[in-house]
Amino acid sequence: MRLATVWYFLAEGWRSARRNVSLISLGTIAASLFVLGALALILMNLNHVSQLLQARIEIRAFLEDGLLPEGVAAIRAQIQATDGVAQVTFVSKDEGLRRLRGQLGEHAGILDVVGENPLPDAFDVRVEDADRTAQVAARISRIPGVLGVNYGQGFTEKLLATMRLVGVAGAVVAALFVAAVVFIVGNTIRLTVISRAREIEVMKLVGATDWFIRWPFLVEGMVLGLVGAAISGLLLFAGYNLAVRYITGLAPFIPVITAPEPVAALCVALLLMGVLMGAVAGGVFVKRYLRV
Amino acid sequence: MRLATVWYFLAEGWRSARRNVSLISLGTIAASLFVLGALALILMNLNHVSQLLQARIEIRAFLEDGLLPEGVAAIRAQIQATDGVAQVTFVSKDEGLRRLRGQLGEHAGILDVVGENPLPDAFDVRVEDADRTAQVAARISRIPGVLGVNYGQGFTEKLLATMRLVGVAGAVVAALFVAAVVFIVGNTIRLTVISRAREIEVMKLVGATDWFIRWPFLVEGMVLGLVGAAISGLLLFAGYNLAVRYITGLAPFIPVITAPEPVAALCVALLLMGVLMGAVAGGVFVKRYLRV
Amino acid sequence: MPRAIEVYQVNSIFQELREVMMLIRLYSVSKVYPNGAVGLLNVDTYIRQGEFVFLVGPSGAGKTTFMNLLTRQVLPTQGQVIVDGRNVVRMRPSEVPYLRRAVRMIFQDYKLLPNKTAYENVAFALRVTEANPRQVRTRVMESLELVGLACKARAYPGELSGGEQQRVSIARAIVGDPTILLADEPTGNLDLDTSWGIMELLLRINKRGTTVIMATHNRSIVNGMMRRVIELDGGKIVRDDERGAYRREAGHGMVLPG
Amino acid sequence: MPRAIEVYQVNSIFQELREVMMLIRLYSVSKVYPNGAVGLLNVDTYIRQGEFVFLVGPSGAGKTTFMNLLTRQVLPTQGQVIVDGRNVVRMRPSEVPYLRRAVRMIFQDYKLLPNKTAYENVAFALRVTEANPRQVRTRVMESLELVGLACKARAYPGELSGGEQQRVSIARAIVGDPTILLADEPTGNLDLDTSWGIMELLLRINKRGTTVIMATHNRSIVNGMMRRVIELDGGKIVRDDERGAYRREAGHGMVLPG
Ligand SMILES: Nc1ncnc2c1ncn2[C@@H]1O[C@H](COP(=O)(O)OP(=O)(O)OP(=O)(O)O)[C@@H](O)[C@H]1O
Ligand SMILES: Nc1ncnc2c1ncn2[C@@H]1O[C@H](COP(=O)(O)OP(=O)(O)OP(=O)(O)O)[C@@H](O)[C@H]1O
Ligand SMILES: [Mg+2]
Ligand SMILES: [Mg+2]
Repeated sequence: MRLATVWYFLAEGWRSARRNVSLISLGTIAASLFVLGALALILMNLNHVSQLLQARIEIRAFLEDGLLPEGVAAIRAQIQATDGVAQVTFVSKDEGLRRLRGQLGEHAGILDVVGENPLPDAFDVRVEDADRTAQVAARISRIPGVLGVNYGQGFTEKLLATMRLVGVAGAVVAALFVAAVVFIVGNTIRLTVISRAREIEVMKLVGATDWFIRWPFLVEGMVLGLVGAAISGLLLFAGYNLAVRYITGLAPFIPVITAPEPVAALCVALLLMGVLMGAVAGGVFVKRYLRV
Repeated sequence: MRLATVWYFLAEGWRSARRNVSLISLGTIAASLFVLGALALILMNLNHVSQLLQARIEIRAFLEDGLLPEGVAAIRAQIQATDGVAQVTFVSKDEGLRRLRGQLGEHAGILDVVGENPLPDAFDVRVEDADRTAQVAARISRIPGVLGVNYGQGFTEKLLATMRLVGVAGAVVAALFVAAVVFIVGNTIRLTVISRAREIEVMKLVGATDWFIRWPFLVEGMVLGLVGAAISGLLLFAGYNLAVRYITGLAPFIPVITAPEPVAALCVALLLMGVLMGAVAGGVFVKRYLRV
Repeated sequence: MPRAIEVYQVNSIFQELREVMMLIRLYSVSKVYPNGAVGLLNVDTYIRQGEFVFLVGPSGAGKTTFMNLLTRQVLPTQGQVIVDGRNVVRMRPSEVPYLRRAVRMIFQDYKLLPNKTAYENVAFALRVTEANPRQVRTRVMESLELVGLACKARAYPGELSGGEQQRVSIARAIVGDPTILLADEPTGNLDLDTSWGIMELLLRINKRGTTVIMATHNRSIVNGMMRRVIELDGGKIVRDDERGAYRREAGHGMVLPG
Repeated sequence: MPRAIEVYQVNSIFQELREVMMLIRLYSVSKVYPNGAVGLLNVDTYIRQGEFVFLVGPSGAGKTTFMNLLTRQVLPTQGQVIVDGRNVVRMRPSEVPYLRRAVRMIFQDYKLLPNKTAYENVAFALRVTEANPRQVRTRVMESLELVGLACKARAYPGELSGGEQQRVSIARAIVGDPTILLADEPTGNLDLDTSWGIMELLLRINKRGTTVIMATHNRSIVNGMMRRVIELDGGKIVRDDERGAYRREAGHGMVLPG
């Protein structure tokens, strides 16, 4: 291929990307990718919250009364050695009572009635994988010197099920949206190609090879995809920062992603997706109109 | 307008709605409305959960010890009369202890240490508007004979803030999506109109009035909107029922909307929206190409 | 001298009558396109009810521009255009469709609707007038018959030869019995026999009262008919003969090259 | 008789040589369109390298179909078409662009790209061949000059008169120095002077070795040139004169109606 021809393709693609019809596709691409990006941000934040919540799931292992410090250390070592355990923290009986008092709130008065601290010493165990909590808890409960374990059985299971559900639903919805966006963007570009079917026909009659016709469309598609993705990326970035500020003002306890990296990564992904979609649409859909 | 002309408009609109270009728009409309409907279903369910959660927010009013049954009844009447109170239930000290035992789980042992039930009698108060919980609680606490109130202060506030945030975010996202869908569908129909700009021009040159040209487009737009909405509605309905079955299987404790009415209402709304969008797009966008 | 005054008055009345009789009147009309190309330059002319006028001149002389002004496809940059008593320039947009129903045009590039068959293309011109649907069928088929295309009624424009498309365009223009018929090179893609058939048709329509203006490059047709000839060149009227030939002189400079 | 055998052999060699010399060869070609319309019916003919052939016949006779077969715009329903040694019917799709660069066509409906200027339209025909970009400019302007449209180089097709568009189409067809030039009614929208100018141009190109096939309804041009005339009617070749006129007889039946 001659350099002049390559240059011609780029110039043609750029020129026709500036046309009316193409600007409409541009808007569609930008809007679609924006919607997709917004969804991705929401899912990313849900995932973030879910991970934080999972990280908070702990097993409390109560120890038998009257153990020597060496015995406690031995148990700690054994727990630590259990498969799936991430972190072990000692909670003395006094610390445990203070926490229980906090949990009981208004009812804390009943603890005063009890003369002596009824709670045993304990270990707080954080697991590597929240899904395996029950399994790890069972193993720990079998260690000699461990009185029993508590990991908020019912609640943990519910939380995990909900998390899993949110994950599955998010993935399904995201897949649906990606499909819808690809479909819509593809359709839009197809329409612009149809509106130029006569042009393509004439080009073929004048002796243009298929690739000679396709390249400018490909360039155009990529330009449109890139610019559309850039627009949606900018809007998303600005919109997300606004939203974060709003949320942290209204409900500071909700953990949102404030680090710029994941959002930037999303924007880059959108850019790539835009260019790819544009290229594929420009390259593929034109093909149908080349049989003249 | 002659009847024959009306018939011609309908026939023309229907005929050209079956063309290739229009089928592409149809797909876009169906995909867009499907996405929109899916989002609406998600938001509706979030709202459902939020309302259920809000309904569970209760104030517990502890009573002074040793009140006579008449005194208890008087307090109940006073609480009942308080502005914003929806329902009042008596919780005896025994009932309270049983519930506390349930809450404490593994720690319940400490209650055995306590010889006598340390809890007072109480009323469970359900409020009409969860947002006013704090206010109602304050009023109740001022009633003579009430020892104190408890409504999980920190937690309720957090829950409410989160709910409010989800509501606002849902509304914003929904508005964005509706705008995007209207934009995308509008664009698609605009493209089909552009692809027929030459046709419109010829029609004008042959003496057609603007309305004579616009009516078939309007009919076409409405047909496309209706069929597209119907397709998306069917998919949504089927998809939602599948999802409900999946969710109730996996996490039965999550309250999803299972009644068919709200879903049916959504489908009807989608249909109306599709027809409206089609009509507006067919009627409005053609106008731009009528200046010949 | 009272008599002289009378003659003057009679003359003026005749003048007025002639003005009224004139179906088309152009008052120093110019059309300069946005890119600077000259379509028409200061053209002043009239065409009477029932006339048959040939518009001749080299390629790019302004013949199509002249016709497009009469149907308000373009607006003049200067001057006024009166068609059948209506000022085309000052007309409200809502009146334009009615103008175009009275002034039908056979377009140089046919301008057929690609998604309608030959029949539907012709019928469309009747449908826009909300004509009696029972008459539509007979009138359309009659019209297609007249241009010899009844057998191609169900073919789409893409399935017709150049000349056949041109004849569909002719059928569409004559189907509504227009007041004025503008024929822009209506025989450009037709053979001699078919061309003469079309000319007979146009003459018949003209006899029924329709004013016909025909732009053409066909020498033998213009010379054979001896009607009014308006010759344009560079947007100006360079000749207007009541009974003219394609060229002022007979010698047509047919130099055989090579 | 050994001599008779020799003559026979020589004849057969001549026959073969003639076959080889033939640039275009149609072997009992028929084209019936899907809707049943007959384009060509059992046509058997040849055209030699460097010939200048007129294709005449009434509207719908099959002239455009004949040309479209040579550039593979349509495929025959029967028979074989050989162009410059290549079988057009059996050709791979990837070879078609190269065929169309060697066989250029002036389309009856011009087929210009609406979003490109006159210059760009002509240049496009060179660009597809990846011609030297430095030569493109000179060659395109030269070509536009030849059809008298250098001044309209920057106008879009929508801004050109019918005849001007036709000339852009001519310029585009001749710019690449094709082996074969198919001119479908190239003077349909041109006045006599311009038409003769175009004929001179086609003759000059023909002299340089390009085979020219021209479909036309223009009697005076065909009669003035006295070249080979192939007459089609209803898809069949009804006449093939080496040095023919538009009609076999001189009388052209010019009946003035009305
Ligand atoms: N839309 C337009 N924009 C710019 N210039 C135009 C436009 N239409 C016509 N012209 C120019 O105006 C001049 C007159 O054009 P017109 O179409 O009236 O010529 P014509 O007499 O019909 O020629 P032909 O016989 O070739 O059809 C030409 O030079 C043409 O280039
Ligand atoms: N794509 C098509 N589909 C169906 N029928 C067609 C198609 N193209 C041409 N025809 C028919 O084939 C016949 C020959 O057409 P063709 O275009 O070859 O005629 P032509 O000699 O070029 O006529 P003209 O002088 O009017 O251009 C006509 O009857 C026409 O209706
Ligand atoms: Mg013209
Ligand atoms: Mg033809």
